[in-house]
This record gives sequence, C-alpha cells and structure tokens, in this order.
Amino acid sequence: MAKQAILARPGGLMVTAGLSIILFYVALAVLAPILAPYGPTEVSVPKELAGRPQPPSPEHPFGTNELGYDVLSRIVWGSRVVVQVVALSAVLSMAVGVPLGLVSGYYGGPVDRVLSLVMDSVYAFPGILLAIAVASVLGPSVGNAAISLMVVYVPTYFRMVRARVLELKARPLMESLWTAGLPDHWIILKHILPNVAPTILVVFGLASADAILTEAGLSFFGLVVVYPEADWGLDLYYGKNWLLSGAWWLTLFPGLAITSFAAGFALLGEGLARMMGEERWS
Amino acid sequence: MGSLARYIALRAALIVPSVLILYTIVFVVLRVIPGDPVLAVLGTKSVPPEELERIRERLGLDKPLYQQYIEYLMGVLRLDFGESMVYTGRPVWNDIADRFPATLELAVFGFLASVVLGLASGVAAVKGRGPIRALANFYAVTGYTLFIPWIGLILIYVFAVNPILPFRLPVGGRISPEVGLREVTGLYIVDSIITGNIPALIDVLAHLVLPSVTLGIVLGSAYARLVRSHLREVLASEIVAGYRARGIPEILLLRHALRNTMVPIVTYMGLQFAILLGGAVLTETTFSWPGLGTLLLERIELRDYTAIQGVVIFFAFMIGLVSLVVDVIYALLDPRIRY
Amino acid sequence: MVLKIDGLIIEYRTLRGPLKAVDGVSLAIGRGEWVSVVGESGSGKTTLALSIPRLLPANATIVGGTIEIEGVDVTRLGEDELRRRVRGRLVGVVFQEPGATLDPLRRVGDQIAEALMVHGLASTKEEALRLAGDALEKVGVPRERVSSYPFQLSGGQRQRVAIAAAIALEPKLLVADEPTTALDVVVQSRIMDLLDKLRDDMDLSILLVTHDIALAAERSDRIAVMYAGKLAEEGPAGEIVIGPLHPYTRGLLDATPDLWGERRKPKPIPGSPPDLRNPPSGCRFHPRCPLATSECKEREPPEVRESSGRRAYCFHPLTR
Amino acid sequence: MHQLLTIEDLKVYYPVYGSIASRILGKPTAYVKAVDGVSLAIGRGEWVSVVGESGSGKTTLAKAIVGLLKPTAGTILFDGIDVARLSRRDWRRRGLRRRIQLVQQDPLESLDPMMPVGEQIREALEANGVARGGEARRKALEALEDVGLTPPEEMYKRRPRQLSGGQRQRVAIARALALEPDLIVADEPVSMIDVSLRASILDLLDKARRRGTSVLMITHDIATAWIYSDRIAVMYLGKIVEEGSSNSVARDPRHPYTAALVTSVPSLASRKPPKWPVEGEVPSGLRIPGGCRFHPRCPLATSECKEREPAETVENGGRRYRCIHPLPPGGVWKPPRRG
Amino acid sequence: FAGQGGEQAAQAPTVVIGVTDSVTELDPATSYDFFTWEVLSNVMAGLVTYDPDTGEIVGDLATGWEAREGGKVWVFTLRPDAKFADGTPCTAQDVVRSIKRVMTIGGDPSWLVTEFVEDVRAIDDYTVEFRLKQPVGYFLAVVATIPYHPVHPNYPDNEPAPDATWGGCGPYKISEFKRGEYIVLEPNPYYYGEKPKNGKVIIKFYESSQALRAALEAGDIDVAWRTLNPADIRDLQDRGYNVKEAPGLFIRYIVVKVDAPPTDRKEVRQALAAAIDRQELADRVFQGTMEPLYSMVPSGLWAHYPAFKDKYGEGANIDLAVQLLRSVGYDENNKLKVELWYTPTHYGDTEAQLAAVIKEQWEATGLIEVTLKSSEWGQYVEQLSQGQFMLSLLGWYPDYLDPDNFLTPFLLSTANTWTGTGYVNPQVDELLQQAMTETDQETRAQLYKQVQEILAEDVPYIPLLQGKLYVVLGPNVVNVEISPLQFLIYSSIEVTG
Ligand SMILES: Nc1ncnc2c1ncn2[C@@H]1O[C@H](COP(=O)(O)OP(=O)(O)OP(=O)(O)O)[C@@H](O)[C@H]1O
Ligand SMILES: Nc1ncnc2c1ncn2[C@@H]1O[C@H](COP(=O)(O)OP(=O)(O)OP(=O)(O)O)[C@@H](O)[C@H]1O
Ligand SMILES: [Mg+2]
Ligand SMILES: [Mg+2]
Repeated sequence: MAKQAILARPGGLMVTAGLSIILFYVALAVLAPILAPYGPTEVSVPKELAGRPQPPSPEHPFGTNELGYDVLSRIVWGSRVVVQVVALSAVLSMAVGVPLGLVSGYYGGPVDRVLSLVMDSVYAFPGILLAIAVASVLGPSVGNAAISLMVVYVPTYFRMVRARVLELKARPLMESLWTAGLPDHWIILKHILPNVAPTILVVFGLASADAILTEAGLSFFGLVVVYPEADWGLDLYYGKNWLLSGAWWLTLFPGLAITSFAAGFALLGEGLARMMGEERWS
Repeated sequence: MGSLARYIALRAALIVPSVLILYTIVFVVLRVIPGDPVLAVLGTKSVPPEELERIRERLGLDKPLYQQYIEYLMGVLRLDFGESMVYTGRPVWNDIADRFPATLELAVFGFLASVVLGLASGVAAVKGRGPIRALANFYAVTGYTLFIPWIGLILIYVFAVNPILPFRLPVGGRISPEVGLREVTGLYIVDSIITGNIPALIDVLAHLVLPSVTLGIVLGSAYARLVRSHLREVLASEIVAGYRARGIPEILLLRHALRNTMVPIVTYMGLQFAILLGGAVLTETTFSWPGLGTLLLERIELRDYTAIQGVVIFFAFMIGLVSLVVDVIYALLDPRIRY
Repeated sequence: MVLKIDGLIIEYRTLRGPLKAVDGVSLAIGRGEWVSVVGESGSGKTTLALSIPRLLPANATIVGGTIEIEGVDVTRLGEDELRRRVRGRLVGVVFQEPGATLDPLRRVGDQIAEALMVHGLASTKEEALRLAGDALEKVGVPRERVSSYPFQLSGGQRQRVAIAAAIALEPKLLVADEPTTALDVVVQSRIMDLLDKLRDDMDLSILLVTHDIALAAERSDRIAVMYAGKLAEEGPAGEIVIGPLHPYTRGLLDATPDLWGERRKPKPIPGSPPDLRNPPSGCRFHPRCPLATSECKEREPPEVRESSGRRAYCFHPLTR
Repeated sequence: MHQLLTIEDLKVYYPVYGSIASRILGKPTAYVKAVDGVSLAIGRGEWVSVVGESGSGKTTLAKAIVGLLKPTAGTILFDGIDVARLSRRDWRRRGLRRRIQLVQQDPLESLDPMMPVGEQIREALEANGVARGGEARRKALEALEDVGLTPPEEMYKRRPRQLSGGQRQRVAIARALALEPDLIVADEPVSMIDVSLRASILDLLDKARRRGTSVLMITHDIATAWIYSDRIAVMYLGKIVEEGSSNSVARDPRHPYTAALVTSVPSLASRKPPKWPVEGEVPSGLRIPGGCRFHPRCPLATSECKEREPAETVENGGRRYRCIHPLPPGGVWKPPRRG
Repeated sequence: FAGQGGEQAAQAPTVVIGVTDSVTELDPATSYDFFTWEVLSNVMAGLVTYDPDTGEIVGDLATGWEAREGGKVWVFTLRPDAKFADGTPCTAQDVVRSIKRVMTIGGDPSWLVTEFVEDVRAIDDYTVEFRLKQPVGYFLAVVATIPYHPVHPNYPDNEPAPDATWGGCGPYKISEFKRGEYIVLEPNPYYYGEKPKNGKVIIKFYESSQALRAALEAGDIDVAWRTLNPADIRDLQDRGYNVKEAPGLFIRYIVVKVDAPPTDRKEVRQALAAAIDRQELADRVFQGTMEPLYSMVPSGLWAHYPAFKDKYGEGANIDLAVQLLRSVGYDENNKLKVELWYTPTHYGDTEAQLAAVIKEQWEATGLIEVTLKSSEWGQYVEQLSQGQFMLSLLGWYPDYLDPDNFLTPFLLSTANTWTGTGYVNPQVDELLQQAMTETDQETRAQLYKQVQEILAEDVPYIPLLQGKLYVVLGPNVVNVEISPLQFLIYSSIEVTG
C-alpha cells in the first residue's frame, strides 16, 4: 500500500527508479567480491589472447580488455571507487556546506557577505576545472578525489541552504519563533534545519549526479585511482583507445555505468523535487 | 539609462573580488603542493643543476611566495598576465588570445545547440503527447548525466567513423588548413564571413557540428528541465488563466507563456556559462579543440604557474562579464527591471 | 435566460480518490441579473463558477448536467469552439486577484487588443487598440494607459484593467470569483460600484462568488448558498437575508458581524465543513445542524419552493 | 489609568532600494514612512483594535511593538521599559518575550510544518522558563485543551498540515496564551479563517482579555473591531487619524476617512448610512501628501487641508482625531455630494 | 617571395601530416622538445647532419671541419651558397650570432651550448671556430642539435621569439603557424640542397591519437606520424595501411633507488631485473611496437651491449629471482614489498598498462608484493629528483646521438642526481670520463661495454624497452624517410595525385 502510494505521487516513479539504480550500484560495490566473476586485474583469458581486447562472449558478457581483464568484473569492482568517492564527497560537502549555509544565512552580516562572495565565485567557476586543478596537485586517491569534489560542491550546498534559510527567514514562521523567545541555536537546529532538510535531500540527489560526472571526469584524467585498479572513468579513457579498432565494448559499458549511476541520482533528486513542489492536492 | 551605466560599472567592480578569490585559491593550491615547472620541462633531461637554478631565478621562482603573489597581481592590474614558465618568453596573454576564440566559438554554438534542444524538449515535456512527452521528460531529467567524452565518442563513431549519413563530419580541430582562411579576429566563422570565404565557412561549420552538438545535448537537458518546470508554473499561473479566459488560442498563449518562462531562465544562463566552460573542457579534449580548457589541462600538468593563474583569472573575468551581460539582457526582456 | 445550469455534477480526480466538488446544482441567471454564490471555503463555489467558461483544471470532469449559455450547451463544445465562442466572447472572467492575470511583460493595451483581434472584433491593430482604450474608459482608467506596462499601474488600476479585459469583448455574462477578497472595504465597494455600472451600461449578467453574505445581500438580485458541493438555498437577496429557510444560511448570517446592525457577538457554526471525498450521508449539513433529526442523516433533503421562486433543500426549513 | 503599553510618537521607516544598484551598495533611494508618528496607549486588560486600509502601516506597528522591527524614532514603553531600544538578546533576557505575544494572520505560515504542534507550545514554555520537562508537556496539553483542541494528547502529536485552518489558529493562540502574557498582539488573527469559525477564535482572545491580558488587534474588519474591542484606532498612511471608544469611532466618526470606512462596510442592516465618497487609492508610503495626508481623497478637503498638517483634537472621554473639518455628531449620515 | 613559393606549391602536391604533438616555441634558442626540433630541423640547416642512409655525421652547411688541440678547438668551413628563405645569404657571422644568441637568452636548451662551448667566433665569412671548455670527443653530435642551427638575422639578439616564422636556411620556410592547430611549410626557394618532393607541408596538431587515427582514416591527413597508439598502429596495418617502421632511439627503463631499503640490496635489484619479461611487455602492452632492451644504450647505436640479457637471460628468470630473494631472507610469508611509480600521460596512454604488467611479472615470483603509484608529470619529476621513488618508470630520448648521452646522465655520479637513484660508483665515473674525452671510437666502445656490464651487475636502472618509429601512410603516399635523429624528413615525402 505504502509502495503504491509513493508510485502514485508526482515524482514517485522517478524516486523509485532512482533509488533502485542507486541501490543496485551500492549493492554491486558492497558485494563485488561475491558478484564479480573475476578479479579486477585477473588475466582471465589465455595468455596468447591477452594482448588484444576480446569481444563479449558467454564467459565474458562485456568482453575483456587488452590486458585480458574481464570488463564486467572491472565494472563491478569499479563501482566501489565511484560509490566511495561520491559518498565521501557528499558527506564532506554537506558537513561543511550545510552548517556554513545555515549560520551564514541566519545571521547575515559581513561574514555572510564575504562567505557568499567566496562561495559564489567558486560556484561560478567550472567545477570540473576546479576539481582537476585540486586533484592533480593532491595526486590520485579516493580520499583526494573526494576532497576535490568537496571543493566543488560545498558552494552548491552552501548556496542552496543559505537561499532556503533566507526564504524561511522572510516567512512569518521565523517571526513567530523569535517572538516565542526561542534562542538562535535552538531555532537553527530545531526549526530551520528540519525545514531545510528536504532541500538538502534534493540538492544531494542533483549534486551527487553531477558529482558522479565530475568524478568520472577526474578518473578519466587518471586522478582518482591508479591503474590497474578498476575505475569506470579510467577504463573508459583507456577503452576509447580501442574504439576505432572496433573494440566498442571497452567504451560502451563503462560509459553506460557512469551515465546510468548518475541518472539514478538525477532521477532521485528531480523526483524528490517534484514530490515536494507539487504536493498541493495530496 | 544613466542608472544602467552606473549599474554596469558597479557590477563590473564586483567582478574584481571574485577574480581575486579565485586567483588566491589557485595560487595557494598550486604553490602549497609539490611540483615545479622547471623540472616538469627539464627534469628528465641531463641539464646541469646550476642551470636549473638559473632558470628558476629567471622565472622569479626563488622569490618568497607572498612576493610572487603580489607581483603577479600587480602585473594583472596592468593587463600583464606574465610569461609562461615553460615556454620561454612567451606571454601568457598570447596563449589566451590564441585559444580564446576557439573556446568562444565552441561555447556560442554549444550554447545555441543547447538552447534549441532545451527549449524544444522543455516544451515537449509539458505540451507533448504520449511517448514524445515521456521521452522529453526523460531527457530533461537525465540528459545531463551523459558523460561528455562518452557521448562525444559515440557521436564520432556514428557520424565520422562509420557514418550513417551520406557524408562524414570532421572529428577534430576547427578548420582544414587547406581552405586558406585569412585570420582576422580568430573567430573563424566571423573571419570566413568577412573575408567572403564560403568554402572556409562551410568547413568551419562542419568542424563545429559534432562538438557543439555534444555540448548541446548535455547542457540542453538542464535548460529542458528549467523550461519544463517554469513553463508548467507559468501555464498554471493566473496570467495564463487570464489569457485563456479571454479565448486566446493555445499557440499564442504558449508564446506568451514561453516569454514569461524565459525571464527566470535567462538569469540562470549566466551561471550556466560556467558549466558551459567546464563542459567545453571535456568537449575540447574529445574533439581536439584548441581552446582554453585544453590549454589549462596542459599547463596544469606542466605546473606552468603563470599560465594557470592567467587562464583562471581570465575565466573568472569572463564569467563575471557574461553574468553582467545576462543581467542587461534580463532588463530588456523584463520591463519591470530597473537598475 | 443568459445562463441555465441544470443538475451539474463536477468531479476532481485526486490521489486519494474522486471528489465531487459540485453535486447536482441547478441555477439560472437572467439578462442583466446579478446572482451571488456564497458559502464556506471548499463548498465548490469556484468550481461552479469556472465550469461555466469551462476553465476548470485538467483533473476536473463534468460528470453530469448541462450548462447553457444563451442556449448553447457548453458541456458539449470542443476546446476550439469554447475558445472561439464562449471564453471572453459569451463569458468574461474576473479572478480572485484580478491584477495578477495581466502579463507583466506586455503592455496592457496589447493584451486587450490581442483578444479583440483573435476574436475578429477588430481587423487592425489600431482599431483593436482604440477599442481597448474604450474598454479602459468604461472601467474608469484613462485610455492613455493602453501603452503602460502592468507594473506602471497602481494596484487599483490593475484591477480595473483586468476587469476591462474581461468585458472588452462585450460578453453576456461576467463571472467574478471573489474579486475583492483581498481588498479593503473602501476599494471593495468601489469595485462593486464598477460592476454595478457595467451591468447597467452593458446589460451584463453577473455571477459573483463571495463568502461575504452581507456583500452578496447588498449588491445582488439573488443569492445562491452552497454547502459541500450542493445548493442549500437560493432566492431573492432580500428575502434570504431577512428570513432564511435553511439552517445553514441562518448560521452564516449569525456568524457575520454587522457594523450597522445590533452590537452582538457573532455566533460560530459548530464543527467544520466535511471532506468531500466522503461526504456525510443524507443532508450534508446534518452533523453541524442544530435541527438535525435521524431523517436528515438518512435521506437527501427535499426541495422546498416558495412562490417568489425561492427554494431550499431541507427537511426542517425555518419559518420567519 | 495605569497603562500597560504606551507608544509615543513612534516612527518606523523602511529603506527602499529603488534600483538594483542601490541594493548592492546598500544605499536606500528613499524611505517608506510606514509608521510616521503614532502615539497609542493600551491599559491592562484592555482590547484595542487598529483598523485601516491596506498599507496604512498596521502590521509595521505591530511588529515594532513585539520587537521584530527597530523603530526609527519614538518610544514604546511596556510596563515602564522602553522596549524600542532593546536588542534581541535583551528582549529574551528581560523576560519580555514571554510577556508580549504575537498572533499572526496565517497560522499555517506561523507554525513550523515539521514539528508536532504540542512540541511547539512546549518549546516556547521551556525557552521562556515557564516550565520544563514533563511539567512543560503537561502545560502544553492544558493549553491545547483550553482552546478546545480535544483530545489534547491526540492533537499534541499532530503536525500543522494535519489540522484545519481554524484548528491551526487555535494552536497559535494556545501557544501565546500558554505563556500567560500581559499583552497579545494579534495581526489579523481571523482574516484567513472562514466566516463561520471566526467568532470561536475571537472568543478565545476575549476570554484571555477577561483574565486580564491586554489585546492589541490589527484588522481590516471594522465590524469585528467594533464588536470586540474597547477602543478603536484608525490608521491612515502611518498616522492614527482617529481614536476612541469603539462605539463612538465605528458608529459616529469624526474623521471623514473613518466615515468612508464605516459606510463602505457591507451590512445586512435595514438602516445604514449612505456611502461616504472617497477618491482614488491610498497613496504609496513613498509619497505622502503634504498637509493633511488624507486631503487628496477627502470630500471635505479645502485648501487649508493641503497646507497644514492638522493637530490632534482631544474630546472628553479620550476621543481624539486629526482633522481640520471634523464631522459633527451624526455627521456620518449626511455625506457631502460630490460636484 | 611568398608569391614565388606559392606558385611553386601550386604545382607539386601538398602533404598533410598529422601529429598529436604540437609546436611549442619556434625559436631554437628556447624550444626544447622533440617535435618542435623536428619541425625546426626541416626549416633550418645546421653545420652538420646525419646521413639518412648510413647514420654517419656528414656536413650540411659545413663543407668540412677539423678538431684541433686534442678536440678542444673545432673549426668549420661553410658552404657559400646557403641562403635564408628570403634570399639573405647565410654566413659564418650568422652562425656565430645565432649561437651567441642561444647563450645570451639562456633558454631551456642553452646548456647544450654553454656546457661545452667556451667561445665561438667567425674567422671569416665562411669559417667558424669553436673553443670548448674541455675536449669533447662527440662534439659533432652536439653541433648537430638544433641550438647550433643559424637563424635569420631578424631574430632579436637577446630575447626569444616564440612565434617568429623567419626560420633558417633549411629546405622549408614557415608560411603559416597557427598555434595549437597547424603549421604550414613551403619550400625555401633558395635552398641549396635537393628540392623537396612535395609542394607544401601542412602539419595538423591533434589532441589525441584517436583523433589522429580518425583523421587518417577519413583522409584528412596523408601521413599519421607521432604518436599513434600501438593498438591503432597494429589495427591500421591489419586494415591494409602502409605502415613504415624504423628503429627508434627512445628507451624505457625503471629507475631503482639504491640508497634506501629494500632496494639498497643488490640482490633485491637483481631479482627485480631478473623477473622482468621484456618480450611480454612489448607484446601485451605495446602490441609489438616496442622491442626488448637489455642495456641503457639502445640497439642500433654503436657501443650497444645487451648486458642484461647476458646476465639474466631473455625472458623472465623467475628461478634466479626467487633464489636471489630467498638469499636475502624473503619468503612467502615475508614478501618483498615494493612501490612502483609511473606517470599516467607523459609517455602515452599505455603507461598504466605497462606498470600493471610489470606488477604481474614481479608478483609472479610469489615473493614480491607491488604497490602501484602514480603522480602527474609536473609533480613526478620533482619527486623523482628528490629521490622519493623506490622504483619509477621513466623514458629517455637523447639530446645528441652518442652512447655517452645514454650512459653519463644516468651513471656519472655528478650527473645522475636528477634521477634520484642515488647511484655512485667511482669506477664507473672514471670509465665515463675517460670515454668522453677519447676521440677513438673503438676505444670508447670498449669503455662503454665495461660500463654496461657494471650496470647489469649493480642495477641502478632496469632497461625495459626500446621504441620503434611508425609512420602510417595514407593511400596516396609513396615515400617517406626518417632521419637517424628520428625526425621525419618532410622533403622526402612523396604523394601522388
Ligand atoms: N484542482 C483540484 N483538484 C482536486 N480538488 C480540488 C481542486 N480544486 C478544488 N478542489 C476541491 O474541490 C472542493 C471545492 O473547491 P472550490 O475551490 O470550488 O471551493 P470554493 O468554494 O471556491 O472555496 P474557497 O472559498 O476556498 O475558494 C474543495 O474541497 C477543494 O479542495
Ligand atoms: N519590508 C518592507 N520594506 C519596504 N516597505 C515595506 C516593508 N513592509 C511594508 N512596507 C510598506 O510599508 C507600508 C505599511 O505596510 P504594513 O504592512 O505595515 O501595512 P498594513 O497596514 O499592515 O497593510 P495590510 O493591511 O495590507 O497588511 C506599506 O506601504 C508597505 O508597502
Ligand atoms: Mg474559491
Ligand atoms: Mg498587515
């Protein structure tokens, strides 16, 4: 019954589809050792075939790459990297962006103005360039990639939260909380935060979709993990070298993984937004 | 209009702090962490160490960081972006001036493609029927999750490697040198038009197709989403109710609604420009497009500090400028805006 | 009769099931007549009013009944015919915040002229603008205002312009859905004066939706009281105010403070309006009615008619 | 009479940023004189209503009294404390928050949609040190019961959306009453409520008043003000133009504006004075007419009214008004004929 | 003059070459990368050059030369008919001015002059005299490098001209340079040598090897030159393209840090060297486009001696590796843990795979555990020179064509600090010094053989592979030649139609 209800609501289908995709990849990441048919760097074809990519076959549904690694397995293992980076970066960006946005928006004043200027400047700058700049000086690792993404997405959370706080502040609700004599910290934690939470959730979905693409961009440029560790963006980067030689499977599957995972978050975010914005006649 | 001029001056002044912020961030990021432009070029050559020191000195890398920070900034104030640290004696400004027209051309056409796609599918997502509507909706929500290098490769495969069309589109570069275009502005479209070089124009446009479509597909979905939600809102608004109650035909009504939809969207386009530039980087790498994005990537690898700083400052400045222009356009669209 | 509604039933599709917002309402308005529909929030007034030019939201369906305007049954017309023959042409509409219906990006003259041109009432832009100027003058706005943008007008002028747009095509019927709810009494009274004047000048019929029974009583010829999607009582304004038949009408009157009446505390109607997804059985007012008997719970109340054309739906009609 | 609240020559101006540039610079281009020299007193246990057209500054006055706006000039003496100069911190420290309570127009907007309504009452009790823990909860339940929200345990857990409009306003009032304030400022407490339910809400305030709480009600609805309040103050463009016992102001006004107001009120009564004519609309607070601010709309205006700001006339019994040509007793029945 | 060139170009067909490289600075005083040198070598003429067929150094601008004072003074006689592309004669003064210019500007490659040359002067219009800081046996090889090439008098004396197109007196002149996009060369009408076989050369710069390949297949370019992916070279070959292969001087190797554990133990280093299977690397990673290399001196260059093959055998010598490792106390429970660093893009897109396969090979011993690490080029070199890498993948392309340039920079203890290996061996230093000043090639070859034997014993570097050069030709191209310096000789390209 509850399930039916969520599907019937506006955006419900999207949220459900998005969550399913996300959970699917998270499950892949967690269960990689069980699910992956081969190790990520296991030469799973006879040595004499290991110099050239082998097309999809029953043993290798997504084919193998030029080193004889199984593409499907690498996608399964690679999900660990994306999932980790995106989860970590989301946590970090929220941990920084949300409190800053709350406080900055609530108190206003010169600190808010300076903070907003900084955040806006960073926000207006192309995220992928910023992430590349930071990641390339930090060096490739999951943690560093997450930090680079954090630099890009903190302003996103900050701006959204701040804007929402300002919106709330303009509402009669805030006046009634002030006249009720509640202390500021209480208002922020018990009233503003819960009211901003849905926005944060929507931003989480949309920013994470974007973050996956930025992560893919970083990993495309080899800034997330060190080959031969499995990683979608990196596999796509190397796989594309074989596209013109006819080995399309090295390009198609990692790209699909990136796009579908990002689409999962996009569906979640957009679905949530629709759910919240259009509850008029629920 | 005096107030508009004042507003423009004010907005222009506001670009300064944001440029400064980005410069500072980049400076800190670059200098705090290891890497050295001199070694990047000469590190694996048998260059004697004293020679390396001499070059560092020439580049001013031996000075204290704060001094380097301030000196560069002072230079920028005089519109001097310094000399490249890896290409001796070449002013960074020349690199920027060389690459910028390419980026601008790609950005403009990518933008046009995205607006056309975005508008069409945004409207289809609201007013379309059945599968068209579903498709447009799906595109609006998930289109921007297409990974640019990936979709670019697919387009290359489909339109250049195994072309499904009777002709094949070029996959890299901006122009075939054979067409002999005389360069005036660096914007090849403009150049080919003002020099009346029709073959060059066709060639340049052909080169632009795949990169701008790639960019357009991805960015268009963001517009589609905006158009969709704002159009729905406008269509549900009193304004449209008013039109409808007067018996205005749907098509006219849609036109008026779209105009009202564009007002909030135009503001968004200023921000979108940054995303456009970002997307342009990936597009540039995919299509060998000699723009600023690839320049930046190259120079990051070589730790060409001055060039990186220069490009970042230039980007920040351009972004500021574009959002200013957008604001002015906004005023043209909306009679209520006063500056 | 300019308007003749008969047995109208309108349903909304909602996530939690269908909702009958208008349930078997019949109502007629003669030429030059002013009828007000009053009732609590959610009683279906807007739904009834907007069904006439068929401007209901997409999730509404006319399940039964007919709506005839000048003999044309609009429930049978297609979108295109509605647009060409009914909306703006036969029926003008003034919404709750009339000023908000103006397109902020276009000059008000252009907006009115556009309607004149698409309906073929003017063949050139100049002519259309001239007629638009006429319409503005009718509502007391200087005709130069055709070239103003809405934001350049004062709030009151915007309201008048919106009314001008509604009557520019010289419709037979003007439907006004709480056009003055958000306004002060002074402004409200002036808008009402304007409507009155238009009625006289153009022989316009008016359907006014309001929740202020005093306003309805002061201005209209007849009042229709709605409760929970049904008509509770309908008849000449004066009679209804002096001696309502339905206990609900009585309740409304008692709940309304009256500055020029007796200084007494108004009496609330106990309880609250029902959820229209599952309305009470029998007479819908019975859970709140002081006179309710078991009969009221079980059966639909009968129509009580008086010679003056007054009717009420009640088992226990009040007597004077 | 011992006054609880005494307002002296209060002024509250809003800065207006006429252009985007002025907003960025933080330099107002003008000021809206929303409250422009208001003096008003409220005694203990007294109910005073402020009526006036939209934009006359009623809400601004209310917000200044409860400390949500810093007055530009003037004093607000609450029980001997000048609250106009207190910081937000001081309001809390001095326990004033508990003693002055605000009830707003839209209960849905003034309650937190995410928090059970009982909790919202309880937190107010705790924050003001009225009660804590289980005691606070018990008091909150009591407060709910007092306003007729039964069963209170059930209502305590509901969120605002799960309540009807009337119930929500009851919650808002319950919260205010639970703190046992000395003064309740109610800004249009029933304008969003259905006519059939208004009386029940107003009765709650009336009950509180009878227990000694003073009530300042802001309203459009002069009929309601007349019935419930002891005194009525009529505001026009930031000034109180007439004030006195509710019966005298509502039924026998001195000021032509009041006359226009009361004669415009729709009424079922058989005997009602003919409408007093007024011209035009309320001018914007930015351009307040010189002299008597009502003169451009006044049917009785003379050239004197244009030039001289009328002084306050005080009649016996505390009735006061600002008019050069006041109506004689019963004058409301004889409106001037406009030529 | 441009008009003249243009008419000529109209006759002979144009050749379009695609590369993934790009021209950085068109000034010999500052440019210091392989591809720009290639273009400059086609635009400028030097005193000496290499004979494409024999690989010997032969005169170009110089008709003859002489080493005096035991190799400390070198005198060159110039040909009288050399002219720049605008007809200005090229004289000894031009040579001197150009070289002094390199020294004054002090750009990246200037050390190639300043390290060796004390002074240079024109004795007369057609005689140049170099006075060196110390005798250099291989000075001719140094003189063949680009910084020694005379430039047109228009070049300013003490500042670089990175975009200048005046050029030198080589077979081509630069008619258009669009940085980052293409460069167009037209024959120098005043060139003294053989006329180019084509009317015009356009070199287009591509961002990636895929784009380069696609351009070739699409017919956008006639010649796909540096650098196609190995995969593409093989695939194009399979598709019937004419692929021209030439031996290359580019070498790949691992730098081993010898002054920190665990690689401070010789046995460990030897074990690592023994476990490598170079043929597998060449086949699996490079599709056979590279060849196994068993010394730092590439095969094909005189003095090459495959010392590692002699010592460790051809394939992976797992037994030896295991034995060595066990001898120093490693076993299955106490594995040797090593870190191998690589830089992902600088050496093309195969680097990661190279590292991955090396890891596989080492781990195949069962006694080694390899962690792969990478950092970007700008950082990589700094970390490298600071000795932060235990094992790191690197490549080398010679500045001048002499075995010295493959040994001294790595093994001479005063010269190899940049590699961060920490390798010091006085005996090697001694041998290298001796070989440097020696002018007799036989003697030098002997000395270098000894050095290479010590290299295989001490293993401060593990040579891996040696490059081959591939030029993939479009259907219309009938001839193309590569110089011993690995430059494409543009004038040799012949196209039909
Ligand atoms: N688009 C809609 N979808 C679903 N239900 C609707 C819709 N519009 C109105 N309703 C419901 O229909 C009923 C009647 O609504 P309607 O707006 O006609 O009432 P009303 O008398 O005009 O009320 P008000 O005085 O608040 O304007 C209400 O219960 C309302 O919730
Ligand atoms: N935040 C603000 N900034 C600028 N002007 C304001 C602001 N709030 C109100 N005003 C202006 O101040 C004047 C008085 O406003 P206020 O809200 O006090 O009036 P009101 O009598 O409460 O009106 P209403 O009956 O519509 O609620 C109006 O002209 C209004 O436009
Ligand atoms: Mg309604
Ligand atoms: Mg107000």
